[in-house]
Amino acid sequence: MSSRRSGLGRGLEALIPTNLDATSGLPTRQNQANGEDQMFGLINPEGTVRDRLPVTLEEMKALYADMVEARVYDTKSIAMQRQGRLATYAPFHGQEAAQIGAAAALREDDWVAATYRDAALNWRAGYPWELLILGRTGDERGGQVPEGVNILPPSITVGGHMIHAVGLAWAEKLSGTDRIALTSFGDGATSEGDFHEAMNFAAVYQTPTVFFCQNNGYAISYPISEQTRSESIAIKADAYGMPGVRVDGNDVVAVLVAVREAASLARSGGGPSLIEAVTYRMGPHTTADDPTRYRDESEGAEWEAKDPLTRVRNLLERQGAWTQDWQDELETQASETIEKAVEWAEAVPEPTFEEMINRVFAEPTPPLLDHWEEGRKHGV
Amino acid sequence: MSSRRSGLGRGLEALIPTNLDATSGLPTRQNQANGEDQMFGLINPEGTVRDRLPVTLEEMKALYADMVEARVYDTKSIAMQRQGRLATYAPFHGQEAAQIGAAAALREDDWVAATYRDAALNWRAGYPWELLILGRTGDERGGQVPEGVNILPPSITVGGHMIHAVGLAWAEKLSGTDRIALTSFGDGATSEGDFHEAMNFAAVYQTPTVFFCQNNGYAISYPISEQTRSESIAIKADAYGMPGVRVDGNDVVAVLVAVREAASLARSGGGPSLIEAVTYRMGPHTTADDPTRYRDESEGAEWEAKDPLTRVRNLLERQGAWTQDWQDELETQASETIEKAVEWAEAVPEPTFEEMINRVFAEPTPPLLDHWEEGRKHGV
Amino acid sequence: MAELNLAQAVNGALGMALDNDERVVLLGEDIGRTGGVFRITDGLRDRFGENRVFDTPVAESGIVGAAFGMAVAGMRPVAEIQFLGFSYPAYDQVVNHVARIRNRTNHRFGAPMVIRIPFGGGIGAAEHHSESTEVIYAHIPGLKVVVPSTPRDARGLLLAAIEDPDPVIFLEPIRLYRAVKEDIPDIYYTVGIGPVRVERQGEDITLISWGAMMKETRAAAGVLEEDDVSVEVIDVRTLSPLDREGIVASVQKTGRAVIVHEAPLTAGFGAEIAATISEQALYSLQAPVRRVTGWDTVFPLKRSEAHYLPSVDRIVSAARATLED
Amino acid sequence: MAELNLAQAVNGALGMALDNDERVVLLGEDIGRTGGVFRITDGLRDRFGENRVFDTPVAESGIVGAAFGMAVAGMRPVAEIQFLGFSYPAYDQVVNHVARIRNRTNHRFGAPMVIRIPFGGGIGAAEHHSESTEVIYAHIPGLKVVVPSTPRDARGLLLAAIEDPDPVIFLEPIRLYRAVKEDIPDIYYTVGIGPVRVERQGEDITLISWGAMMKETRAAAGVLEEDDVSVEVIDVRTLSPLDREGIVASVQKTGRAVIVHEAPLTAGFGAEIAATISEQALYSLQAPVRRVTGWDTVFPLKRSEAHYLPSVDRIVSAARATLED
Ligand SMILES: Cc1ncc(C[n+]2csc(CCOP(=O)(O)OP(=O)(O)O)c2C)c(N)n1
Ligand SMILES: Cc1ncc(C[n+]2csc(CCOP(=O)(O)OP(=O)(O)O)c2C)c(N)n1
Ligand SMILES: [Mg+2]
Ligand SMILES: [Mg+2]
Repeated sequence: MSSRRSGLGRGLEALIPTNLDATSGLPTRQNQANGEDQMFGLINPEGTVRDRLPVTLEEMKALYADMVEARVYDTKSIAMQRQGRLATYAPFHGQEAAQIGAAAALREDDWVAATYRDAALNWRAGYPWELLILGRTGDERGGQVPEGVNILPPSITVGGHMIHAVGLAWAEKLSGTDRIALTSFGDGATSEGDFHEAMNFAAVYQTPTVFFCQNNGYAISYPISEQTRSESIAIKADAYGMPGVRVDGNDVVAVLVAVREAASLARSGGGPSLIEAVTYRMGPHTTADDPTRYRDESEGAEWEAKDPLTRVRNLLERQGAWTQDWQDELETQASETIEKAVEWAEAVPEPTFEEMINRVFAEPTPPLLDHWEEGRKHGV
Repeated sequence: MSSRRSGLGRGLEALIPTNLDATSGLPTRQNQANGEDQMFGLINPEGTVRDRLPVTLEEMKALYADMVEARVYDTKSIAMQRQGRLATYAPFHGQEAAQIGAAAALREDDWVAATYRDAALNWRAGYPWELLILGRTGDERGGQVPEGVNILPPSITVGGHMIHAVGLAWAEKLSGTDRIALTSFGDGATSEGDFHEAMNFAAVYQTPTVFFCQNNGYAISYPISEQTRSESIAIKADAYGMPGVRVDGNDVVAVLVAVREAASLARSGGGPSLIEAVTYRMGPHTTADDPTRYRDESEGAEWEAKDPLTRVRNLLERQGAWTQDWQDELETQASETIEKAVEWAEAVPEPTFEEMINRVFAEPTPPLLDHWEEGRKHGV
Repeated sequence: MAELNLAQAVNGALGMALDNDERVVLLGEDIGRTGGVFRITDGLRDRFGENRVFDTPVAESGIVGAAFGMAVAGMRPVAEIQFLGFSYPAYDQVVNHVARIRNRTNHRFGAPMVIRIPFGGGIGAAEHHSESTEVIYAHIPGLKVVVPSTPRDARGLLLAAIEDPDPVIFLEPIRLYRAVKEDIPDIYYTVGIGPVRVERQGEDITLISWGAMMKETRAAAGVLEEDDVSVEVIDVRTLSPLDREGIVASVQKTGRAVIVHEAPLTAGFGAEIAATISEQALYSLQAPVRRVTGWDTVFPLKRSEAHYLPSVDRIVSAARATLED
Repeated sequence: MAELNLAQAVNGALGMALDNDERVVLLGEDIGRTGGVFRITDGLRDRFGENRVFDTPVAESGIVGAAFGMAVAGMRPVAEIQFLGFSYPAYDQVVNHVARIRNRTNHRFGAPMVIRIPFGGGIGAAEHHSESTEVIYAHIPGLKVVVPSTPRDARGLLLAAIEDPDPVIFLEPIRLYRAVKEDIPDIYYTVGIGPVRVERQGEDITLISWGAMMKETRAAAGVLEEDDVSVEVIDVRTLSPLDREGIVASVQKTGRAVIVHEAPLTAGFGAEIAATISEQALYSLQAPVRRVTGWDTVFPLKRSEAHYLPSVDRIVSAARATLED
C-alpha cells in the first residue's frame, strides 16, 4: 500500500514569514473585516509570492506533486461512482492545497480525525488510497488502517469527531508523549454544539489539538454567509481563549506554515488552536448533489482563478521547475497509483456475514452467536 | 395570586448613562481584561453612584422592595426545605439584583425561559410565588402559569432551554408582534453545546432574544476560572456576531439598563444580544450541597461587601429614602406574602393518579386509558 | 385521484398544510433551496417564501429546540432531520423538552410540532444513513410515533400529525420514497393516528410490520398464499400510541404471528408487540411469536447490507416454522 | 470482608481500578473536588491527583466524546454522567461513535471505556433526575449495559466493565446507593458481564427484575412465600448482552413469570424479556407473562411519585393473577 509521508514539514528550516505573531508563532489575525486581505497568504493566485517562502524548491515540487495525485484521485473517484463502483462520493476539487498543506505539517505518528471530504488530507497523513477506496465501496474494512497509522476513518457525522481529537490529544498529553491530534472539519460543522464543546474542552485542558476548518463556502446548499453572523470562523477561537487564524486555503504553503506552527505550539505544550482555511468546493457536495439549485456558476469561475494547483504551477514554471513533461509524468504516475489501488480494493473478497457478526465486540456475545446460527440456517 | 409586574421598565424616561454604545444603545465592552473595571456599573458597592441613574427615586425604592421580598422568599425557602416541606431548593442569595433588574426590564407579555435558580427573576416577570412554591413541593401544577403569563417553568436541565427562547422569539417575529424572549442561565450552561446552537440560531435569524447569563462563579463546584479560558462570557458573543456586554450583576440599576437596552434593541428588530451579569452565589448550589468542599469562605466575605441590597439601601439612606421602619415594614409584608403563598400551595389538594395519566397528551391515548384502569384496580 | 409515490404524497401534504394553516412553518437542513436531500420539500420555498420554509445551520438540537419554542408560542412547526442517525444530537431536546412540556405545565403549554425523519436502509448509503432506531422514540411518554408505508397513509398521517396538539415523530421509509405509486385522493385528508391497518385479511397467520419492511412482508405473504396459506398482514403505522387491540384481535383469530422489522432484535419495537401478544392473546397462540429482524450488529455498509436486511426468505421460513409448530 | 453499601462498593472499585491500571482516569461533572453529587468518587482526586480525576465543564457530549478519544488512544476512561436524564445530550456520541468504532475500523480501534450513570426514581428528586431509560442503550449494538443491584455485584461488575475491551454503560440505582449494606470481599474481584443472577430459587413462579426495583421484587417474593408460593427471583444484572438462556431455563422450570421494571411499559426492556420467553419457552408457559412497570407517563415529581412507582402490592397481585391463570 502506498502510504505517502515524505520529508515535508519535518526538519524544515523555516523561513518564518514576516506576518507571524511573535508569541505564538501563528499568523496574526485582524479582526476588522471578512475580506481576503485579512487572510494569511504567501502565494498569490497568479503564482507570485508575497513573502519569502519557508520551503525549498524541492519541497514545493513535492507539495505540487501531492496535489496533482490528489486531484487525479478525485477525478477518478467521480468517474467510478458514475460507473456504480463506488458509493456516493464527496469530491474535494478546489481544496487540495488546504488538505495537502495541513497533512504535510504533521508528524507521522500524530492523530488525525477528519471527514468524508478529506481523502487527500487523510492520504497525505498516511491513510492508504487502497483503504480509502475500499471504504467508499461500502466496506468497513476500509476503516482498518495499518498499525502505526493513527488516523480515524473519515467521519460521516458532521461535528461529532472534533471532540475525539481532543480526547486523543488529551490521552497523549497525560501519557507524556509529544504526539498531537489534528481534526479537520467544514464550515458547516462549526454550527454543531459539538464544535463548541470540543473547542472548550481543548482550551480548558490545553490539549495538543489543532482544529483545522476548511471553510469551503457551503454546508451542502447552505452558504457560509447564512450559517453564522460572525466575522469569520477564525474569530470563534476568541470564545475559547485560543489562537485563531484565517489562512488562504488555496495556498498550500500558507496552510502548511499555519498548521505547522499550530502543531508545534501544541507539541510544545502551548495548547490548541483554530485555523480557518478559506477555500471553495468546486464540485457538488456529493455525487448525489446538484449545486445549480443553490449557487451561481459565476462563483465557481471566480474561484477557478484561485485554483490551488495552478498558482503553484505558475510559480514553479517561473522558476523553471515546471515542464509539461513533468506534469504528464505526474499525472500518469498518479493515475497508475490510483488504478492499482482501485484494483486492489476491488479484489478484496466480499465481506462475510461472519465478519459482520464478529466485529461488534472484541468477542461475539451469546446473542450474536445465536444470530450467527440463525443466519447460517438461512444462508445469509 | 400575587403576580407582581409594576411600572418599572415601562415608560421610563431613560437618562442614558454616558458609557453606552451609540449604535446599539448597549453598554460598551472593553475586551482587554477580565477585571471588574471592564464591567458596566452605575452604583458602587458602597452605594455611591458612578453616573446619573436613569431611574427615579420611587423606582429605585420599588426595585429595592422587590429585592427585599425576593431575599425573604429565599431565606424562607431554605428553612422550609430543612423542614421537609420543599424538595431540594437552589438559593439565589447574592443574585437578587441580577434577577430583579433583568425582569424589571421586560414587558408584561414578553417570554421568559429561566432556570431553577431564577425564582426572583421569574416572580418579578409575573410567575406567582404560589406556583413557584407549589412546583418546589414536587407538583407539576406549579408549572401551570396563569393565562397571559408567558413564562416557562424553571428549567432543570442545564443548557437546553436557551434555544427555546430563540424559538419563542422567532415565532413572535414571524407573527409580527414586538414581543421578545429573555432566557436566563448560568455560567455553567455556557459550556453546553446547546448554548452555541441557541446563540447561533438567534443571530442567524435575528430573533428578538435576550441572552441573560448570571455568572455566579460556579457550576456547582466547578469555578468559572476553569470552565473556560475565554476572557469573559460576554466576549463569546463575538463568535456569533452579536453584541455582548459585561455588567455588574450586583448593581440592580446597571442590570436594568443593560437588559432594557438589549430588550429594546430586540423589540425594534435589532436582533439578539448577550448580557453577562457578574455576580456570586452566596449560598450552596442547592440545599443538598456543601460549598466548603470546593471554595474558601473568604471568597464569600469579599462578595458580602458587594451585596446587592446593601448598596441600594446605602444609596437610599443617603437620599433620606431609607429608614429602619420602612425596612421592617418591607420585611414583614414580604414575610406575610410568602407565608400566604406557602399556605396556598400547601392547601392545594394532593395530585391524583388520574391527573398524571391525563397530562401526557391533550387526550389520553388507549395505552394510558389501560393504565388508568389497571392503576385503579390497584388503588393507585 | 392522482398517482403518487410516497415522496410526492408527503410533498403534497406539506404544501397543503402550509396553504391551510399559516401557523405551519418548515425548517431543516437544506430543505429550502434544494428541497432537501430527498427533495421532499421541493418547490415549497419558492411557493411559500423564505418566511415559511427555512434552511437551517447544521445543528439538530438547535432545529428541534427552536421548533419547540415556536410550537409553544403557538406555531405548528414541521422540522426535518436529514436522517434518523442524525437525530441523536437532538435526542435531549426531544425527550427532555418536546415530549414533556404538556406534563410540565399541566396543559398550559403544548408542543404541537412534527419532526419528519427519513429512516431505514437498503440503498447502500454511508454510515449512519440507514438507522431504524424507532424504539428510542416509541419508548418515550409524550411522543407519538408514526411510520407510514404507503403514499395514501403518508399523506393522511402527516396531515393528522400536523393537526395533532402533541408532538409527533414522523418516520419516512427512505427505501419506499419512490418505490411504488398509488392512486390517492389529491386533496387534504387525514388518517387517524393510532389504529393499525389490516392490509390483507387472512385466517392462518398474522404478519406484522411497519415502514420499509412492509415490502418484504407483503412479498412473503404472496409467497405463502401461493402455498394456500391464508395470511393476514398488518401495517402497524403508529408505534405510539400502540393499537394493542387491533393486533391482539388479529392474533386471536389466526393464533400465529410473525413480527418483522429492520432494527436490531434486542429491545426492538417488535419486542413490545410480541410481549403484548403473549400477555393478551396467550391462550389463542398455537405457536411461539417469532421475530424476523435485523441482527444485533451495527447497520452495515453497502457490501454487507444483504447480510443484514431481513429477507423475504427469512420471513417465509419463520412463517412456515410458525405454521408447523 | 467489609460491610459496604453500594455507593461504597463503587467508590472502592474505582479506587482499586485507579491503583491497578494507570490507564484508568475518571472524568465528569463535580467528581473531583466534591466527589460527585452522590459522593461516589469521594476522596479519589485527593488520593490520585488532578491528572487522574478530572472535573469537567457542564457538557455531556464533550465528556463522552473526550473519553472516547482517550479510549481510542489506549486509556481506560471512566466517565460519570450526573443523572440518566442528563445523558441524552451525549446520546449521539454514545450511539454513533462509542458503540461503533470497533465495527467501523474492523477491530483496529476499540473504545474500552465505562460510562457510569446514576438512574431511577424514588427519592423525590427534581424533574429529569429519576429516569429509567435503560432501553435506549440496551437496544444499541456495540454497547454493553450493566445494572447492579447489590454492593457485591456493583464492585465486581464495575471492575469487569473497566477491564472490558468494549464500552459499558454502567447504571447505578440511586435508590440503592445507601439502602443496604452487604459483607463483600474488600479486594479487587470481577463479576462476569452477562449471566443473570438467580437470587432465590423457587418452583412456582419466576420474578424478574433489575436495578432498584429488585427491592420491591424481593419484598414481593417474601410476601408470596408467606403464602407458600415458591418464588424464583432473577436479577438480570446485564441487559446487554442478555442472558436469554438463564431466563428461559428458569421459566421453563416454573412455567410462570412476572417482569418488573421502573421504566414505562411500552417498549421498556421488559418487553424484550417477555418476547424472549414467549419465543423460547412458550410451551412451558402456564400463564401469560405479566409486566409490572411504570406507566407510559413522564416520571412525576415528588408528590406523584407513589402513583408511578411499581409497588410491592402491584407485583404481588400480578404474581397471584399469574399463579391463578
Ligand atoms: C450530524 C449530522 N447532521 C447532518 C448531516 C448531513 N450532512 C452531511 S454533510 C453536511 C454539510 C456539512 O458541511 P461542512 O461541514 O461545511 O462540510 P463540507 O461538506 O462542506 O466539506 C450535512 C448537513 C450529517 N452527516 N451529520
Ligand atoms: C444537562 C444537565 N447536566 C447536568 C446537570 C446537573 N447540574 C445541575 S445545576 C449544574 C450546574 C449549573 O451551573 P450554572 O449554569 O452556572 O448555574 P448555577 O447553578 O450556578 O445557577 C449542573 C451541572 C443538569 N441539571 N443538566
Ligand atoms: Mg463546507
Ligand atoms: Mg453558576
